[in-house]
Amino acid sequence: MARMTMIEAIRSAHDLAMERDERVVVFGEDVGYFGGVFRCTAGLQEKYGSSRCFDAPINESGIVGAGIGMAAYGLKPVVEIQFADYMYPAYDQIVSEAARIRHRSAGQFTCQMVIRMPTGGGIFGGQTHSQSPEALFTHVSGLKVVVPSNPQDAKGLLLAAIEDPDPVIFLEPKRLYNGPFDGHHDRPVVPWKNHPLGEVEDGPYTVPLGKAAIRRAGSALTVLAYGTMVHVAEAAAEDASVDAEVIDLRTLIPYDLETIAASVKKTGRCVIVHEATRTSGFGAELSALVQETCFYHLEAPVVRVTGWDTPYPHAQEWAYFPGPDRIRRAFKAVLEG
Amino acid sequence: MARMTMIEAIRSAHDLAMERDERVVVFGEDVGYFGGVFRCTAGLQEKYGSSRCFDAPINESGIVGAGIGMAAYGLKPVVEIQFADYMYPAYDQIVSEAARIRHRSAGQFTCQMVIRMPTGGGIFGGQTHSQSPEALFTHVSGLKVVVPSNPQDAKGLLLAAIEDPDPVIFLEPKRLYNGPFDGHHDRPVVPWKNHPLGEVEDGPYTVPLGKAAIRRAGSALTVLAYGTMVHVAEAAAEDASVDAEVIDLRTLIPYDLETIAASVKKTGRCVIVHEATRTSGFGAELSALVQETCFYHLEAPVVRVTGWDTPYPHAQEWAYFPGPDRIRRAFKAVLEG
Amino acid sequence: MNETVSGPRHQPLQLHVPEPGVRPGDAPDFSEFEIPRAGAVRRPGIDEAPEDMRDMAFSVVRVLNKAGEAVGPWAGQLSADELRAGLRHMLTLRQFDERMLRAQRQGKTSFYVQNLGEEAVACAFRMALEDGDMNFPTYRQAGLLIAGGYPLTDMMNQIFSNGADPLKGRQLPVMYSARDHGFFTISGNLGTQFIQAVGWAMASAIARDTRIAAAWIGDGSTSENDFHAAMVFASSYQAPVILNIVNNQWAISTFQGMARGGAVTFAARGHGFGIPAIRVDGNDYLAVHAVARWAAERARAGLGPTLIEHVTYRAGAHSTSDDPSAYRSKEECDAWPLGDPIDRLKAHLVTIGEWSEERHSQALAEIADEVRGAQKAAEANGTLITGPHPSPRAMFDDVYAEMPAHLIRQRQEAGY
Amino acid sequence: MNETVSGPRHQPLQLHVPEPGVRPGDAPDFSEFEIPRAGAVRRPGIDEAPEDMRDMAFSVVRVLNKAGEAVGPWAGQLSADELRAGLRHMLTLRQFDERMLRAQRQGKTSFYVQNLGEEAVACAFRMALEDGDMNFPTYRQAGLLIAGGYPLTDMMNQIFSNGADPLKGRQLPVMYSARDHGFFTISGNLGTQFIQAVGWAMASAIARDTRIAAAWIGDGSTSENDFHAAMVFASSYQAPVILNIVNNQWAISTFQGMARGGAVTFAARGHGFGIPAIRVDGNDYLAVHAVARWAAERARAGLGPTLIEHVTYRAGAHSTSDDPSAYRSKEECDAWPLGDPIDRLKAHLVTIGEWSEERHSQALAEIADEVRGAQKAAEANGTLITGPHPSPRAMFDDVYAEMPAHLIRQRQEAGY
Ligand SMILES: Cc1ncc(C[n+]2csc(CCOP(=O)(O)OP(=O)(O)O)c2C)c(N)n1
Ligand SMILES: Cc1ncc(C[n+]2csc(CCOP(=O)(O)OP(=O)(O)O)c2C)c(N)n1
Ligand SMILES: [Mg+2]
Ligand SMILES: [Mg+2]
Repeated sequence: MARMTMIEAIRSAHDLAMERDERVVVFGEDVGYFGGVFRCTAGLQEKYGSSRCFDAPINESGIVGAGIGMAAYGLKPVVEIQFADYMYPAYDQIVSEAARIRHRSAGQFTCQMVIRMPTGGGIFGGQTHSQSPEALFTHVSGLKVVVPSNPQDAKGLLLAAIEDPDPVIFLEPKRLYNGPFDGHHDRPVVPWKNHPLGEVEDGPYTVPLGKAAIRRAGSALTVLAYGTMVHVAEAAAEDASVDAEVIDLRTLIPYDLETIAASVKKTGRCVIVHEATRTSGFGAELSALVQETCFYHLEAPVVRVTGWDTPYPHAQEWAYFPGPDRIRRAFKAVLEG
Repeated sequence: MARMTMIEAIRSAHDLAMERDERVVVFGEDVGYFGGVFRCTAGLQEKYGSSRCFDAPINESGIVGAGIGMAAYGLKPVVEIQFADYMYPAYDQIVSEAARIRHRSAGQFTCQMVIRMPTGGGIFGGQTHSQSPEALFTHVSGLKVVVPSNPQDAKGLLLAAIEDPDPVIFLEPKRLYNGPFDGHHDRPVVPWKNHPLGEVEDGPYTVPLGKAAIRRAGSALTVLAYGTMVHVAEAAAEDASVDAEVIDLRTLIPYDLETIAASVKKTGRCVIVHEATRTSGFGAELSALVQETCFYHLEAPVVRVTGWDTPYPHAQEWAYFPGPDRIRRAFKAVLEG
Repeated sequence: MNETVSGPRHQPLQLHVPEPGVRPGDAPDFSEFEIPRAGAVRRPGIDEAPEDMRDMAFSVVRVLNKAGEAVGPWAGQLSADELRAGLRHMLTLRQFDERMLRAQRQGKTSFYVQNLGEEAVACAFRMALEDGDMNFPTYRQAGLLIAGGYPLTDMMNQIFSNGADPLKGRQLPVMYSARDHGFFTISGNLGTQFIQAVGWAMASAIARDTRIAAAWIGDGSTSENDFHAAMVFASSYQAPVILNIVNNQWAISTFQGMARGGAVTFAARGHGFGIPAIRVDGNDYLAVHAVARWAAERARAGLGPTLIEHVTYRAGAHSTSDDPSAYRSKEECDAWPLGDPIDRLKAHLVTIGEWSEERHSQALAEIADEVRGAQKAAEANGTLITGPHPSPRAMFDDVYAEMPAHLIRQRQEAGY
Repeated sequence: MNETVSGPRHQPLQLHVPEPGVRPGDAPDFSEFEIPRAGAVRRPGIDEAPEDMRDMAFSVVRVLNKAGEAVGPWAGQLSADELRAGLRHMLTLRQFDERMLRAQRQGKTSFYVQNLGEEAVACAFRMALEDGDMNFPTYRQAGLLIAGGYPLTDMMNQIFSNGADPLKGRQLPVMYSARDHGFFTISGNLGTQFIQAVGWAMASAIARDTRIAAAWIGDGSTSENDFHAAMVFASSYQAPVILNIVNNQWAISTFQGMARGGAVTFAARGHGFGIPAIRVDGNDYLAVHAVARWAAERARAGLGPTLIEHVTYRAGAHSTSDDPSAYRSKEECDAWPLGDPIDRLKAHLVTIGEWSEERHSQALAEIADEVRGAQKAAEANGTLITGPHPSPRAMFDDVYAEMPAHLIRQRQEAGY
């Protein structure tokens, strides 16, 4: 076991995957010599050589498209999009190609590839370094979508993603890279080394895709969250002394409906939290699923706490970010509902 | 008044808009000399010259990106993406640019542009001529999203879209181009000339964006639908003799929550129908909105009838298409619910 | 327009919109199309510096002259047997097209795309590849399959979306996939395959393999952005890939000038990337084969990518959904100066004494039998109109390697 | 790898990954960088055929020689007053950068991007445009604003996201927008603006206006696909646009060779599109201005687009989030053979007797006052750390021209 940041956990997953399988190749903008703008791939080029870990031209469509070709050949590419906000140029390759190749070729060709990208705000990154585009992936059949919330999961989920035979979108909440940020932006930064999930197994292990984790057991209401919002929801529950059950989805597709439904049936109340804009966010799907599966157990309307339907602003970042206060208000609403 | 197909109605809207405002320019692949693969722009180049209506290189990002530049200049581009399935290469320009320019420039630059694209299946088009990607637009703040279901609306909505100061995604259900297809694919094709909404006003008029229409009044349950599915839902109601209220949303963003909520509060039951894949489809947002606003009026879970979470198949088209039978089953479920 | 602030010093600007000189009703005119004599274009060494062979992008490699002789430095690579095989491939493809067009008109399927006039491109190219190499084709390279020995019946099973369709009814007709025949699953989205081919070739280099990739794209589709991605990656990583542009003069209703713009040729696109570029007479089986082999040798020798512009003509409609009489002169096809690829190869074989009218008639009859037989076999598995089709159950398979719970629920909801 | 089917005939392939020769710890080396003498490159007529001026993409237009003289066919277009104004713009930009870097370190804002070493490019270019022309810039063309007379205080208001920020606190620092100064709203997404500029220029032509557009992109960002879109559209519609590539040798940690690949220069990209391409010494104010004016004349005369590669060096870090010592030699900047743009213009003015050390010191002091004054004025409106900021209410405005019901509800939910 070792104390790690999420960056170190991600790096360790790369390292172990590359070590045991020479088909794993890693590339992206500034990923090679420099090791990535967030340093998630630092040291890999030196260790595995520049044909296993290398820089790419600034062309996201090319990065994913080339990755698809490599996967069709039989390699296992793990590519980095520098920020999720820059995935749009690659969207055609992801949606029309990576997601469909197995199906349209009836399994002749497959696309075992991981597409990593840092997501989310809270770093004064403005509208093009803060986005959470997960819902643009969850709507696309053929993709898996993963969002870790801590170093222990990040490593295990990434190793599982690399071994997964299908394309996996791996969204890394960049606000969590160095500590379990809980939305209290006015308090000192907490490092991972003080958090139990900052304790990471040394060797390879996997956290299975499709299984949620209950981060905080409770009976008054259920919170469905992922990534940064897991910590914010936990903080809100503490702050408000509400007996909330906080579920960390970990994988959005496939989603763990069993865990979700069991909790909501138990509590009868549900708050969904995400940082992405509200309309047609993944919260909408969760809300629909919850009312489809738990209708007769619900005591109050399911409430969504989300980013607003605006671009992510620079100066007004904390008015945009769904912080503990807004979640507390939602708790109140569903409890009174 | 004249009897028109939806194609003719769309062409007429272009024609009138170009006639009265020389800033309206129309371009896209095969749109100029030939008049578009669905002939929606036929005759415009001849009438207005090739600097008002012209062919474009096969580059959807270029088409939208150039349109954005033209709109920034002060023109009002109306561009065609040949099939909605081919909008992905333009997605970055749509999401990161068209949708954001007004906001990020604080109104200095705007993007008055219409992006038209044929959507939906039922024409044996296989996975790349059948998609309904509306939810990929409804998640993006800054865009308006319109889906007409008949010639009368198509003309009025398109004229409203061209006059709208913001970028409008105009989705044309291609299965409706020539007749009000109701999902009974085994019956003869009905032409628009036999349908009341195939009667179209001659001159310019607008159908306001953001207002739904009640196509069929009823009190037993509410159906929320748009595009082709409006007709399918109507047919299902007839077939099943269910007193369904069928709401044609017409505009997805901004959505007409007033009309939706009033109906669901009245009926207490709601079925949502769309052709797009289910997970994170626009139906999820509608379901979430309905339960948020009508929770205490709902007698049964909101049910979604949608395309499956698979690519749109070729041979199995009618097993994929949410036809009247599947909707009837949903009626049964919400009525018994 | 009120925003205009035209200074008096300047003339008003005007939009230039490329237009073909010839539209329906006009007389066809290829007088500006410069065609060198067969044999006139030099053959650079495969290791010549890209800068030194820029000239190759502005001419046309041709081997067969009007007299039916193979001449010049690109001639002499194929035996008579190989040439006869090539002729047979092209004849088969043409008959295959004819039959499938008819089948589509008869409602046996929904859609078809023919290869008329372009048969030499894919058929000859295929013979320059080795087993294990991978093509990333468009919908107009069926010749790769036919020349590669892929069963006609399987192609037709796919076209009919029948019970034996290798793609289980999922794909539009002609969107084949044949991994074991070096044929990547065709996408409906233009251009995406071009960069994928580069990625595959990079993978081969990473794996220290010897296999190469071939990418395919139409003239119109070179405009797509992924063409650029492919050029950038191929150039930077010196990937062992052959980048083929099939310039058949038309992209549905849009003439090639719209995509080519101010450039003299499509091949010239290579120059901005330091990628050797070469134009070839796409209706000349021998020329296509020789150029393909040259490019394959470059790739395999670690000398990186080559861009090939195949100059040909789309003699038929774009697809069964298209009627070209609405946008181009009906006579244009006959006026096309590079002739018909089948006629030209046939004439050559006759000229060198390796073929005759009798053998040709006999071959035609044999091929007709073969294609008819294949169709009969395919129809026994069903057609789109009659069925049987693959079960709707198959629609839920292969979305993922393992079906997730939500898809299982949906499949059950669908009743399968 | 088990899939490998390497034939014995071929050598295994190997991936080529472009790498700079020089990394931290290595001695800088620009010996392969060919620089012609100032004045050596010809000046084609603006209507020369693109095919005839391909040579312009493989050299570097330079005007200022080592002795500080302006020489050759591109010299002699600017008066001493204009040159002094140019020097002042560059000095202002440099001082502006210094102050804003310091402000960022002091926490007054979150982020900054400087222009160090590249001042001549945007400053000189701007002076070749006319009012009404439109730039589509990246984050590294602040010189366009400064040379265009945009108020420094407004730039700083934006950088501080304060109560007077013209962009209402929405945008990352330096992502300016200044419509009235011919400066399009900067996007964080690389490359998108390149095709938008072409569209704007097409619009000007459609409207029979006389205004032209200028597009800007970095060397690394030429790899982005929208670079291609811009080239295709500019070429096909002969749009009145100047396409500027600022080759400052680096894209964050990645050297220009990764984007350039096998091509000799970025300017060569133009050749595949028939777009005249020209390379210019980006650290030579006079050369940049002369080339810009030449290209602007071409555009305004209806002769279509020009591609310009500005050869310069990013002397500072990529941004305040970056530390270049991790990936490039610290000495590289000093070894850069094209020198410093400010020093060179200053030397020229001194050489021609139009400037002196005293005047220079005085100018520096005046500019320091001006920039300091601007900062004081801006800080009076607030900084990111202290506020006041634009109200969160402003975040809901301008998403649409008119706020739709769902956004009004959200704004109320947010409490504004
Ligand atoms: C991304 C995308 N945009 C548009 C289309 C529609 N489309 C199909 S074929 C075609 C023309 C292609 O022309 P070209 O590349 O010259 O190939 P050819 O058909 O001549 O072989 C178009 C526009 C598409 N399939 N995909
Ligand atoms: C679409 C997109 N991909 C990646 C990035 C991240 N990024 C920002 S600047 C940069 C380097 C750009 O280099 P270059 O084009 O040479 O411009 P320079 O910074 O040197 O002026 C990168 C990769 C981005 N902003 N947008
Ligand atoms: Mg073509
Ligand atoms: Mg750079």
